[in-house]
Order: sequence, then C-alpha cells, then structure tokens
Amino acid sequence: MTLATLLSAQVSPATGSFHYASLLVLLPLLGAAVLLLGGRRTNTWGHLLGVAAVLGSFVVAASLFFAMVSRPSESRSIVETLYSGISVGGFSIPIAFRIDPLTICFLLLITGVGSLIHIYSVGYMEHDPNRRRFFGYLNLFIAAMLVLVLADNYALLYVGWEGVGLASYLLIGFYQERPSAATAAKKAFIVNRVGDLGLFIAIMVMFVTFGTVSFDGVFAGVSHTSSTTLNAIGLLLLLGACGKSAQVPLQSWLLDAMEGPTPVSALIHAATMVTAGVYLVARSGAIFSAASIALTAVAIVGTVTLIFGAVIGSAMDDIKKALAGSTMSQIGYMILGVGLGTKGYALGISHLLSHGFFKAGLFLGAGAVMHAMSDRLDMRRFGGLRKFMPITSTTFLLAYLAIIGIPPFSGFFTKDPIIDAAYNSGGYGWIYGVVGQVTAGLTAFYMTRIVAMTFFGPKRWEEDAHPHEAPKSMTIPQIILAVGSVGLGGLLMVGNRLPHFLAPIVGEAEAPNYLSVNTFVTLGLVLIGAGYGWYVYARNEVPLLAPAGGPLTVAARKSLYGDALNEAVFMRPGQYLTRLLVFTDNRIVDGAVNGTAALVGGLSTRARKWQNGFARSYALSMLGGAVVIAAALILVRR
Amino acid sequence: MNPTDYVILAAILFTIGTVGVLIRRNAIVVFMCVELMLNAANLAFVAFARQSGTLDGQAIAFFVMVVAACEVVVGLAIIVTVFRSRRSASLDDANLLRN
Amino acid sequence: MSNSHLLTILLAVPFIGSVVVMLLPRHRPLLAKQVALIFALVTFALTVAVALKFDNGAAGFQFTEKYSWISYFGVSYSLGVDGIALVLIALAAILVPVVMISGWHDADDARGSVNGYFALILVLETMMIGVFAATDVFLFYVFFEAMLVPMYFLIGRYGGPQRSYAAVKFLLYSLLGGLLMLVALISLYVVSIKQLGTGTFDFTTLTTQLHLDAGTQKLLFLGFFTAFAVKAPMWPVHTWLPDAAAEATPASAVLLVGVLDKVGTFGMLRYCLPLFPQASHYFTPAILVLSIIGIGYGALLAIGQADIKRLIAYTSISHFGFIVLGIFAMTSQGQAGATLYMVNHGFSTGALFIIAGFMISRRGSRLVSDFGGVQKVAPVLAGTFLLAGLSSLALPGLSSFVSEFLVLVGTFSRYKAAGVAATLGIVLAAIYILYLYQRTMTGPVREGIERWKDLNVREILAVAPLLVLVVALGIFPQTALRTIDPAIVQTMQSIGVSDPPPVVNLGSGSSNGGTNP
Amino acid sequence: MSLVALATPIVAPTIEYARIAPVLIVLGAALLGVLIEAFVSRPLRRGAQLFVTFIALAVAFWAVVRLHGTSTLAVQGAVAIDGPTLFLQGSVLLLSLVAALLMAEREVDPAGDAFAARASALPGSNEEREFTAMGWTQTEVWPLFLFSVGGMLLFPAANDLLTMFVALEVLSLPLYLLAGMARRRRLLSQEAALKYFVLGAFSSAFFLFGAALLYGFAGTVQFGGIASALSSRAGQTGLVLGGTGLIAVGLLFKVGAAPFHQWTPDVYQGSPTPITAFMAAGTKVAAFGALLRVFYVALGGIRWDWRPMMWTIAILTMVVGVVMALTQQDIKRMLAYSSVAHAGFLLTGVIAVSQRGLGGSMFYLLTYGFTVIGAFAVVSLVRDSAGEATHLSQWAGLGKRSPLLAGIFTVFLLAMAGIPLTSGFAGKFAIFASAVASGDGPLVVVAVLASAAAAFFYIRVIVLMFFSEPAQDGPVVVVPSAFTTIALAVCVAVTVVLGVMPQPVLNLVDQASVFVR
Repeated sequence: MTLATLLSAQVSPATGSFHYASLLVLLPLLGAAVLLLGGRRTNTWGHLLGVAAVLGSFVVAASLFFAMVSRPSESRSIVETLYSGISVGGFSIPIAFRIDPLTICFLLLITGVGSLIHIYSVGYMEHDPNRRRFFGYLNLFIAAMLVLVLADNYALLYVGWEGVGLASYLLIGFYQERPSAATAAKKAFIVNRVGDLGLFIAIMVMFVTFGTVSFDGVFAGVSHTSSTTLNAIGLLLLLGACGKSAQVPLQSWLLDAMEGPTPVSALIHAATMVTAGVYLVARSGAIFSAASIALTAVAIVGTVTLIFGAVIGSAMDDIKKALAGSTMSQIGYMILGVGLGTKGYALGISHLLSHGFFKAGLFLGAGAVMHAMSDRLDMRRFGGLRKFMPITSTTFLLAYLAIIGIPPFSGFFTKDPIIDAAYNSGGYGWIYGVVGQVTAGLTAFYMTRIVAMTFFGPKRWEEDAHPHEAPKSMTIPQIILAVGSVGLGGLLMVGNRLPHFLAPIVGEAEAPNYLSVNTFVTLGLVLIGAGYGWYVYARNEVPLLAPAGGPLTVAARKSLYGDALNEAVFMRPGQYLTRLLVFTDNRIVDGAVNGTAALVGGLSTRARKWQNGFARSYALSMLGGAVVIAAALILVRR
Repeated sequence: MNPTDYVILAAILFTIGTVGVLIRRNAIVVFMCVELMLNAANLAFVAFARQSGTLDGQAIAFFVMVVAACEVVVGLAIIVTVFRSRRSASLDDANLLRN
Repeated sequence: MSNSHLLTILLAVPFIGSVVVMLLPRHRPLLAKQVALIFALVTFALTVAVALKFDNGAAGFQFTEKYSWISYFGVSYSLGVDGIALVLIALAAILVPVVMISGWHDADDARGSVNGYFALILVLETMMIGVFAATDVFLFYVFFEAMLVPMYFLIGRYGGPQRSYAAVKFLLYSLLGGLLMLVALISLYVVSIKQLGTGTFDFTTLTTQLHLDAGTQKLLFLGFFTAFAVKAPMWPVHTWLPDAAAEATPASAVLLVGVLDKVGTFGMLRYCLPLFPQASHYFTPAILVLSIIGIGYGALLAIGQADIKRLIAYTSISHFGFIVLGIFAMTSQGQAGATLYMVNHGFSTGALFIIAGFMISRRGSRLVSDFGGVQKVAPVLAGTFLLAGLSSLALPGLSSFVSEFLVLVGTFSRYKAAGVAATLGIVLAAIYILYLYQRTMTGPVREGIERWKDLNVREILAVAPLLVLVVALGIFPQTALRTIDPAIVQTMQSIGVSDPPPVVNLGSGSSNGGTNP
Repeated sequence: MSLVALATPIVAPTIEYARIAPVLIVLGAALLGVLIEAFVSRPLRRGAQLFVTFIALAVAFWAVVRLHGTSTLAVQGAVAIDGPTLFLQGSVLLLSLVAALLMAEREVDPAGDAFAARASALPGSNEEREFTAMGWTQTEVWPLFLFSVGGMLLFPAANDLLTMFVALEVLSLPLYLLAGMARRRRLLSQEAALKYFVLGAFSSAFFLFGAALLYGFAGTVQFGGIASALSSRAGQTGLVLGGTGLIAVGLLFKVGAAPFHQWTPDVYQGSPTPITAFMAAGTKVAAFGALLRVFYVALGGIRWDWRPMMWTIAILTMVVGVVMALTQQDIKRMLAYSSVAHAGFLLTGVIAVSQRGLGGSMFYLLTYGFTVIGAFAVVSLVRDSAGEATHLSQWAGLGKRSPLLAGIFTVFLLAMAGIPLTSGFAGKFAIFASAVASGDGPLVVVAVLASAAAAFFYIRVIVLMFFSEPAQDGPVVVVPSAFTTIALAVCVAVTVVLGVMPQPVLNLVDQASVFVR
C-alpha cells in the first residue's frame, strides 16, 4: 500500500473542540493587530498581551492534542473549512485548516516554545523602546507559522510560508537603524523568495497536473502521475525547503539573520521557521515516496548541509553565528532524515522537535550571556562565566549534552536513529551515514568549543563588562527548555511513540536500534570531538584575536564562500545588467522616441528652406507639382 | 486647316508663358506671361470649337477676355502699389515673408 | 430594452461637480476643495449603490441604457457594466476621494488654480467611469481619448520641473496609439456596414454578429492593441510613463498609473480578445514574450532608479507585464487574476505613490539617496510604506498576491515556459521593494529629516482606506472574484476557449480544490 | 459641319432667378456697396456698408434655406442647385457672417479696424499718418468682401468649367486686393497681395488651359457632358489626362494642397487677420466644393485614373503641412501650415468618391471653417504696441494672463488636433470612415500618423500658454467689442456642439450629399 493511498479517505470534518482550531491563528493575529495598530497607547501592557495571545494558542493546541489522542488513530485527520478563498473557473482554494498528528506536533512546538520565548523576551527586551513592536512581530510570526502548518492545501501553506518570511524579515531587521541588520533582513527575504519560487512553481505544476492544490487532491492523484512530473514537483519543493531551512545552496542568509534580537534567533532561526522545510518534505511524503530522484536529492542536500554547517560552526567566534552554523547542520540531519523516505520522515520530525528545545535553549542561553556582557558576541572575549551565571550555564550545559548526543539526553534518541537509518537505506546510503557520524564528532567539537570559551577558562572580558545572572522571566524559560532537552528525546522515541503517532500521516518507520555498532562508533567520535575541543579551548589559552588558521579555517570563517559566490554569480552581474538596462532605456528605447522627434524636427527645419519667399520659386514648385500630377496620371493609365 | 496645329500652337504659347513666369523677375512681365497663358487657352478653346463644331469655345473666349481684363485691373493696382512702396517691380525683391 | 439611469447619474455627478468647482470663487480654495471632495464622495456612494444592486450571478451587462447619439455613424450612447467594468469603476471611485485628500495641498502654490486642479480631477473621474461603462466602442474611444486632456493638464500645470516635457510626451504617445486604434475602429465600422447593412459600434452586436476574416482581424487587432499597449504601458512603448508619473503630482500619478493605464489592459480584455479572437490567438506568443520582457525589464530598471517616483513607475511596468500575461494566458484563472490585479495594483501602487508623495513634500527631493532612517523619525509613515510595498511585491495575505497567484497559475496551465519565466518577477519584486525600503527607511537618520513629523490625520485618512482594502482583499479575495468571474466566463466563451483540463482528472470531485468531507 | 452649328437659331437662355437668388443677392449687395462708396458721405459709409453686408448675407442665407431640398440644374445647366451646393452655400454664408463680424471690429486696434486707412498711401508716409489721424477707413473692403463671397457661392454651384472659372476669378480677385490692405505691417501685406495675385493668376491659367483640353475632348464644358463623353468615348487620352491634371492644379492651388501650397503661409501671415480668417474658412469651403463637383460629377468615371494622383497629393500635403508646421515660430504661419495639413485630410474624403466621402467632406469643411475663424479671431486679440503679437514666444504664459481666451484657443487647437468631443474629431471620423469604406485604409493610416504628429504643434501652443511663465513685457489681450465677442462665442459653440451633438448637422449632410447630374 503506497503512502498516497494510505492517506486518502481518512479525513473527518471538524467536530467538538476542533471547531476552535481557527482560534489558534486568530489569537496571535489579533495580538499582532492590536500591538501594531495600537501605537504608543499599548506600550505599557503590549508585551503582556503578546504573551497572553501565544499562551492562549498553546492552550488551544494542548486541548486539541488531548482531543486528538482520545480519537482512534485512523480518524485523527480533521479538516475545518472556514470559507471560500478563491474560486475561479473550475479552480477553487478554500481556506481550510487541517489538524492531524503531524500538525499537532508542530502546533505544540510552535505555541509551546513560542510561549517560552515570548516570556523570555519580556525580560530580554525590557529596555528596548520598541518592545511593543517586537511583540507584535513575534505574534505575527506565530500566526503565520501556525497557518503554515495548519494549511490544508499548498496555496494556503504558501501563505504561511511567506508570512513567516515576512515576520523573519521584520525581526531580523528589528534594529533598523543598524545598516547591517537592514541588509541582513533584506537578504533573508530575497534568498527565501528564491526558495519560494520553487514552492510556487511546484504549486503551479500541481494545479496543472491535478487540477487542485489540496493535500488530499494532490496525493490522490500521485499514483496516476508520471514519475517525471513527481520528480519535478519534488525537486521544486526541495528548492522551497532549501530556502526556508537554509540548506545548501540557499544557506547564506541564516548567518546574517543573527542580526536580529536573540529570542528571534531562538524561535524563528532555530526552533520553528527554519524547520519548515522539513515539515514540507514530510508533509509531501506521498509525493517524495513516489519520486526517487527528488528524494535522493533531498538526502544529498541534507548530507551536504549537515557537514557544511558544522564546519562553519566550528570556525565562528561570534556565539550566535556559531550556533547558527550548528542550526544549519542539525537541520541538515533532519533533511537527511526525511530524505530517506518513509523510514525517515518520522525520524526527521522527531529530531526537529527535540532540536527545537535544545537549540532554543542554547540560543536563550547565548542571549542571557549577551545580556550579561553588554550585548557582546565575541566568544574570545567571554570565559569563566560559569560562576557568574549558574542557572544559564547549567541549562546551557544540559542543552549541550543533548545536541552532541550523549545518552540519555534528547539528541541521542533523535539523531542516532537518522544515522542508523541512513546506513540501512541501502545503495550509497552508507555515505550519508559516514558523513553523519563524522559530523556528530564535529558537532561535539564545536559545541565543546562554545561551552569552553564561554563558561570555562579564564575571564577574557572587556573592561566594562559586569556579568550577572538573568532575571527570572529569562531563566525560567531556559529551565523549562532544559528539561525538554533532557527528556523529550527519550519520551518521543522510547517505544517508538512518535513514529507510531505519525504513522497515519507519514507512514510507519522502523523502530530504531540504539545498541547497534553504529551507535557506538558515533559515540566514540563524539567523545573524540568533545575531548579535542576541550583540549584546545579549555586546556589551552584562547587568544583574544583569532589566529590566522589554515585554509579550511579561513574558508569556514567566510562561511565557505557562500556569500562570495552569490556576489560573484548573482549580485555583480545583476548590478551590471541593471546599469546596462538603465542606460539602454534612456538612450536606446527612449532615445529612439526622442530621436524620431528630433529627426522630424530637423526635417522640418530643413524643409523650411524650401519656403524661400520667392514667388517664382513657388511657381516652379507648382510646375513641379503639375509634372507629378501628369506623371501619376499617365503612369496609371499605362 | 487642321485644328490640331492650332492646339499645338496653343500648347507652345502656354509653355512660353509658363517659362516666362518662371524666369522673368519683373512683375509686369510675369503678369504679361500669365496673360499669354490665358490667351493660349483661348486659342485652344477656339480651335477646339472649330473642331467640334460647337460655338461654346468661341463664346468662352470672350468670357475669358473679360476676366483677363478684370485681372489686369486688379493686378496692375497691386503691382503699382508695391512698386510705389518698394521702388521696385521685381518679384524677387518681395520676399520678406518666408520660411 | 429597459433603461437604467444609474450609470448616467454616476457619470453626471462628478461632471457637475467639476463645473460647480470651476464656478466657485477663486479666492476661496478651501471651499473648492470641500465641494470637490463632497462630489467625489457622492460618486463613491453611488458606486457602492451600483455594486450592491449588481447581480453577481447574471452574465452580460447590467444597468444598461442606450440612446441613439450619432446615428449617421451608428453610434449610440450606451452604458452597461459587467463584473470587470464594475470593479474598475469602483477602483476609480475609491481612488478619486483618496487622492483628493492626499493631494489637499498639491495645488496650493502651483501656477494653476486650486479650483482648476480639483475640477480636472473630477472631469477625469467622469471620463474614467465612462470609459469602463461604455458598451459602444465609439463611446469608449471618445472617453479613451478625451481622458487624455484633463490628465495632460494635471501633469502639465501642476507637475514637477520637467512637467511640460512629460505632459507632451504622455499626450503624443497616447494620441499616436489612440489614432491607430481609430483606424481600426473605423474599419470595424465599415465592415459592420458591409455585413449588417447598417453600421454599428454596439459591442454586443459586433462581437456576436460580425465575421471577420483572419487577415482583417490581424490588422484591426494590431490597431486596437497598439493603443492599449501604449496605454498599459507595455515594453517597449513604456518610456512615457516614468516621465509622466515622476513629474505629475502624486495624486495625478495615482490616477494615471492606478486607473488610466488600466484602460489599456481593460481594453485588451474587453475589446481585443472578444472582437478578434483568431488574431488574439495568433499574436499571443509575441504578446507573452513582450509581457515577460516587461516584467523583468520593469523590475530591473526599478532596481536601478535613483528617483523614488520613477522607481514606482517602473515597478508598474513590471506589474502591467503580469496583467497582460494573465489576459493573454486565455484561461479563466489568468484573466480573473489579471482583472483583480488591475484593482489591486491600483490600491497598492496608489498607496506607494501617495506615501512617496508625503515623503517628497517633506524632504523637497525625489532622490532615494536623500532619505534614510525615516523609520526612526516617522514610524507610521514607514509602516504604511512597508505595507504598501509588501502588497506590491505580492506578499501572501495581501491583495496583490491573490491576483499574481491566479495570473501565474493561469498562465502556467497553458504556457509552461511563460509561467515559469514570469515567476522570476516575484524575486525581482522583493528586491526592488525591499532595496527601496532599506535605502529610505532604515539605517541612521539622514540629515534633513531629523525633525520630520509623522503622518498627520489627513494623511492617514488618505492612506488608510487603501491599506485596509489591500488587507481585506488579501484575506477575502472572493468578494471581488465573485463579481469578476461571470464576466470572465463570458469573455472566455466569446473567444471560444476553455481552460485546459488537469493532466490527472479524477472526476469532478477532485477538480474542486477543497477537501471532500 | 460648322455651318450646321451656325444655322442653329440662338435661343434666349432661361434663367431661374429664384434658384440662384443667394448668389444674386450677395452680388447685388456688392454692387450696392459700390454705389454707397460713390454716393454716401464718408461718415455714414461704414454704417451703410455694414448694414448692407449683414442684411445681404442674412437674406442670402434665408434664400438658401428656402431652396432646401432643391436638386436641379439651372441657367441652362451652367449652375447646379443641389444638396452639396446649398449646404456649402449655407456654410459659406454663415462663415462669411462670422468673418464679417471680425472685419467690423474696431476696438482692438486703437487706430481703428484691421484695414489700412488708405490702401494707396505709401507705407510710413506722412500721408498715411494723416489719413490715420483723420480716422478714415477703407470702406471699399465691404463690397470687395461681398464680391468674393458671391464668387464663393457660385464656385461650388458651377456646373460647367466656364462658370467655374468665372466664379474662381470673382472669388479670387477681391481677395488679392483685400490681402494687401492690412493697417499694420503694410509691406508684408502688400507682398502677400502680390504673391497671391501672381501665383493665383498663374494657377488659374492652368485651370483654364485644362478646361480647354477637356472641352477639346468632350466638345462641351458642362460636367454632365464631360461625364457622358468619358463613358462613351475612348481615345484622346492625352486631352483627358492633360485636362484633368491641369484643372487639378488650378483647384488644388485654391485648396492649398502641396506642392501648390506655398502661397498659403505667406499670404495668411501678411493679410489682415480677419481676411486671413475669411480666406482660410471660405475659400477652403468653396474650393473643395468645386473640387468635389468636378472630380465626382465630371471626372467620376475615370476615378481609377486620378485616384493614385490624388493619393500622392494627399499624402504629400499632409506630410508637408505637418512637418513644416512643427518648427514654425509665427502663430499665423503655423495655422497656415495646419490648414495645409487639413487640406490633406480633406483630400482623403475627395478620394473616397462616395456619398459618405462627399458628406464627410462637407461636414469637415463646416466644422473646420468655424474652428479656424475662431482661432484667427483669438490671434487678432493678442497684441502689443506694434499690432498683433504673432510670434509664438510672445504667447508664453497667456493662460495666466487671460485664462478664458487661452481656454477658448485651446478648444480650437484641440478641435484641429481632432480630440474627441470637439467638432474636429467628428469631422475627421466622418472623412476617415468614408476613406476606409472606399478601401483607402493605408491612406487613412498615413493621415492618422500625420494627425498624431500634428498634435505636437497644437500642443506646443497649449504648453506655451499654460505651462510657461509669462514674459515680462509680453503682449496684452485686448477686450474686443461685441463683434468679435459674438464671433468667438459662435465659433466656440459650434466647435463644441458639433463635437458633442453632431447628429442634426450630419442628418443635413446625409440628405445633402447627392450631386445632381
């Protein structure tokens, strides 16, 4: 039974609490509207409203979750149609929300982590005069992200897809007066748009092929469609996923996106938005399962990115950029996971969920550190903070253990199965596995580097730094996330709970084997990486200025020349083309118009000499005219 | 007699008149050339009248003579006035209006 | 045929208004403005009444009225609206009061009088409504050409430093196109004499009863299309637009780009396709190429502009590429999308021009490089500008997205390569809008704008309706599409095309995009 | 053979006086005017002449109206009293009435009317100053004017070549004189008269010789006879084509077609402006009437021979008129070249050789006549110390100084440019429609391109008037007496009304556009 047939005919209309699904979106949307339109009047209580809106959504999500688990597993896909969005000719797109096990995972992640980060931001942004606006944007983001995962068709998904792009743009560029922030925001949006192009064209192909863009309609048609078309759709969807999830080749924006406030990096650029690509592939599992080339491409992209991001993460001295590299790498694992097909969809999603917790925790920790260090980011100027920030360092360390995959922390339970599944995927799958394992070691190295440089070793602070522990509003979310970092992985994977839960949507994945040889090799590599990192950055002195480093280090610092490539291939030629066209438009296209006018004018000036004032000359013209007339008459008669 | 000869003569006279208008500067002479053209037409009328055996052509000739006389009256008046103003009867001197 | 006088009244109100405004004393400009605004608002109210009485379910023209006008030429004064015309009339009726409010002080120290300015806007409104409501091709042409005159004076008398060059260029370009259309119009009339006995310009008669051979169709199509292409404007006959839009006052620029230019694309949809179906098919490939060039070319030039208003004008050239693309895609999605695009573009670009106008009047310069950091000093201004810009780049959730989506989907379903090529415009749109926003609104505050005041109540009042519509139509596009769809069905029928069926057809159930419960 | 002819008894011709009453009334009044010059004392002459002139024109018009519906030959077939004749005679009379109003104007020039105090006095002499100081006026202009009008009435009615020749001379000779009678810039005026006379005489010689050749072919000068001779007889191609060509030269000179147009700018510029107005309107109507009758009635049978020739001339005329006008700096010369271009447009109606062509041409002549008189009337009001300020640079900012006059002039310019809702558009439409119906589409395309280019120089004037700053010591707009005011009002009214509601006149045209044969 193919995934596509599995999926069809299992949809139920919304009943009971599912009618309130639209509240999920409406609450944060309303929050955003009030905060953004309300102006200064809402300054005093705006942030509270923002928090309340997301918490409300979380409550709804949680109640939906419980309502769902109380239903039998084959009737957990519920669709709530709100109204007719577009209906032209034979083509209609209803505005409809779909709640199924896959969606509910995301709903919980988004509203849950989202709530924590909102709470964190109350403290983090306390002294920012534009805090209200910040919360408005955050609420907007939550709403858009929820639309993305709730959508029942690709068009509505696209609405959310670009909506989160907008929120990301607004939040990256939140410190608008900093030109670097404005540039980074613009870059993020434009690179994302390139990816969106893929999704957009995929939607067009779906419409042409299936006459509909609803999930069910598309999936129902998969078995009747040529693999060429499906591969095309799959590759286009992958392009979309690459843009949103910062996968090679559209990875370049994520590092710059760290210009945004740290809670944004935690929520959008680590936990939720950037994982949308994973969601897209998993959601389109029916298509990818029938499109082998596209699926392979997904796995390759994931594999390339996971090592790519890790290499960059190892070289950055900016704590947030180092974490951003790590995010790319971890999403690479997820993409690899979903790139393995039915066996891997659930694994990718589970790593996504656990990553959402520990990476958010890491970023919030980094934010707390920044907060303590007067907004500095250079880890070479940190050191020894463990004593000054006990809670932050503890939560950070727990998240650290989770990400490098030490059992029994979350990462171990969710990353290892992906490596394992890669090895078991047959063909050249072992290559993914090897790269995944090596990168696991690399992950341990760079994470150890971050921890060592920040919390251990001597103080290398600048003179005006007075580190202190963060306020409660900031530490409590960190603690909660740390708890998730510790236990979520086990909770999801032991007994194959999550894969089971997701099976009606993405197919049944094999239960992972945590006692295989691969696991031990991976753990060995992790220990080597961590040990080497500790050796270099804790046992030896960290220079205040970065040493020259080898060619690989230099390249990694320049994010492996991704920006340079973009600049050489797209920006420069684009600028020349633009300049050339401006010239063309003025001189050639418009020049032709003005030239014609000038030509006629010149002709006129010349012709006026004919009118020379001499009557006899006029008479000669008349005679000439008579000759012309005679000639015309005679020529015709012949 | 062959009327065609007269018509050819008329054509020659008309051509002489035309050329005269084109090459002579003096307004009076130019005017006389125009009269020559009119009279060439008259000759043609009369010749054709003879050819076709109708009287119309001959009657027309009289009309034309009257009209030509009127033209003389008006023309001379204008030429004389211009001559008085400019002390010149040359057509080429009157070219303030141009371009 | 029973005559409804609603449309005539709709035409008469702004016209009477213009006369009244002209007759008001010159030394009381405020009174003139108020009276003009009242007339514009009454026109708007009447339009709302028409829209409410409009039957979305019925095909064909509604509120028809017909009187013989010049029977010698078979011309009648006949009006009527279908869904396409109705939404465009609504567009005009909304934009006119908005630009009056936004341009309240435009004419205060111009060389022309305040009365003249507002009277010209009202005359223009009459023409704009007339051009969409006419169901007689001759009457359409009359409005089409007569419309140039008030616009010409609006640019030439009240515009910027290069106004007379821009105004003359605008007028000559349009006249040249219009006169070629005149020849085609006359030929059509002559054919109608030969085939029907009596000549007529009645649109319905011409489309249903005339049989043109292919050669004639091609020639006449070119005549009409040239006029519309100049008006639209399409590449490469677009060069008048940047000059005209940049030199006109923001209010005039809004009407020019927002409504006047739509007459071109409206004409293609209403006249070129149904009158000359065979020729339309014949020329479609060439037109698609031109519109795609226009999309890319307009966008790239917008990126390269140093003058805000010229920049916005070039973005419009790109947008018009999309509209024409949608029309000639010959699918109901493409054409409905194109129609909606005309409306949405009017709102979003209108808002951009108006806000750019606020910025320019504050700074006294049109150069992008003279701005920077506006967001810091005037956040509301920056916010509205961003929202308008986002609509212009077709962000989902805002109105332009729906239309762009439909146009592209509609194009792709018949012309794959064209559809894909046009999507590149989406990326370019992001670049030109965000690059503009970055340069003007973000970064450190530039000197000369530190003491700016944010938008005042009047200015907010001018922009708010447009932005509300941008959002509302983005979320509930079906309110407009419902009206447009029957007219598109009619148009498709008269061209004799139907939408290509999906490759995989799983029966009627799956052609509906919704989930079947 | 000749004896047979001579033997025929001479029968006294029957003359239907009533049918040629309009001509007789005007010519009679002219003779009365001559008598007034001889017998009425100087102070009373002007009043008497004005009275006679206006009464005569009005009565003649009434006589034309009385003849409405007549379609017959009169005076032994020498004159045709049919629809075209009556319509054109009516037009000439109305235009003459308006022109007479301009001629009667005495308020705009502080020294008196537009005519030299004494045409015979040397320009700049003491004698001239004395006459001027005495306030003498040259009241002979009135009988001369009436003679000319008489010629114009007869010209389109003439049904044989001789009558036509006589009418041509009766029309022209007084005009030669009137052209030389300007009060200001007398050297220019006299030069205009001289050129007009020499070239006019030259052209009428061509006409006459052509008439002789056609007579030689047909044995008659009556149009009906020529037509039947053409249809029944072959051979003697030389006579037919030579006659056709030479007659064409004579008539095309009068209508101002290129390359026989070169007198137009010089004479228009040099003549007193009211006379220029009269010439531009009246002569064009009369000469085109004659041209239409000759080429439709007499030469209609060989239209396939002369149509290519007319095509050539028409295109040449339009192009030359437009191109030359583009860079003119003198408003009167510009209007002169514009009238050349209009002659080109009118020729497309002649080429059509159809009832619609005839009707369209007649309508165009009427509308153009009022427009051009109005335009020259405006020219006569813009003055500085040296008289009329005709240099275009002097018109800069006129819209600021006198918005009303500039507005009126704009109406005329728009009408000449053929913008819809003006009479010029209706006229162009009528003519172009007839040309297209006769298969002259390409010619119409040329005409349309020429109109687009022509729009440039009309617009240039509007730009100058409205969009430019007034010069420091620019001309003033004088307030005219009731004469010019009425004339202007009539011209504006006709231009607008015939643009908006042309149907009644078109009805008239439709009934009138059949030649009696």
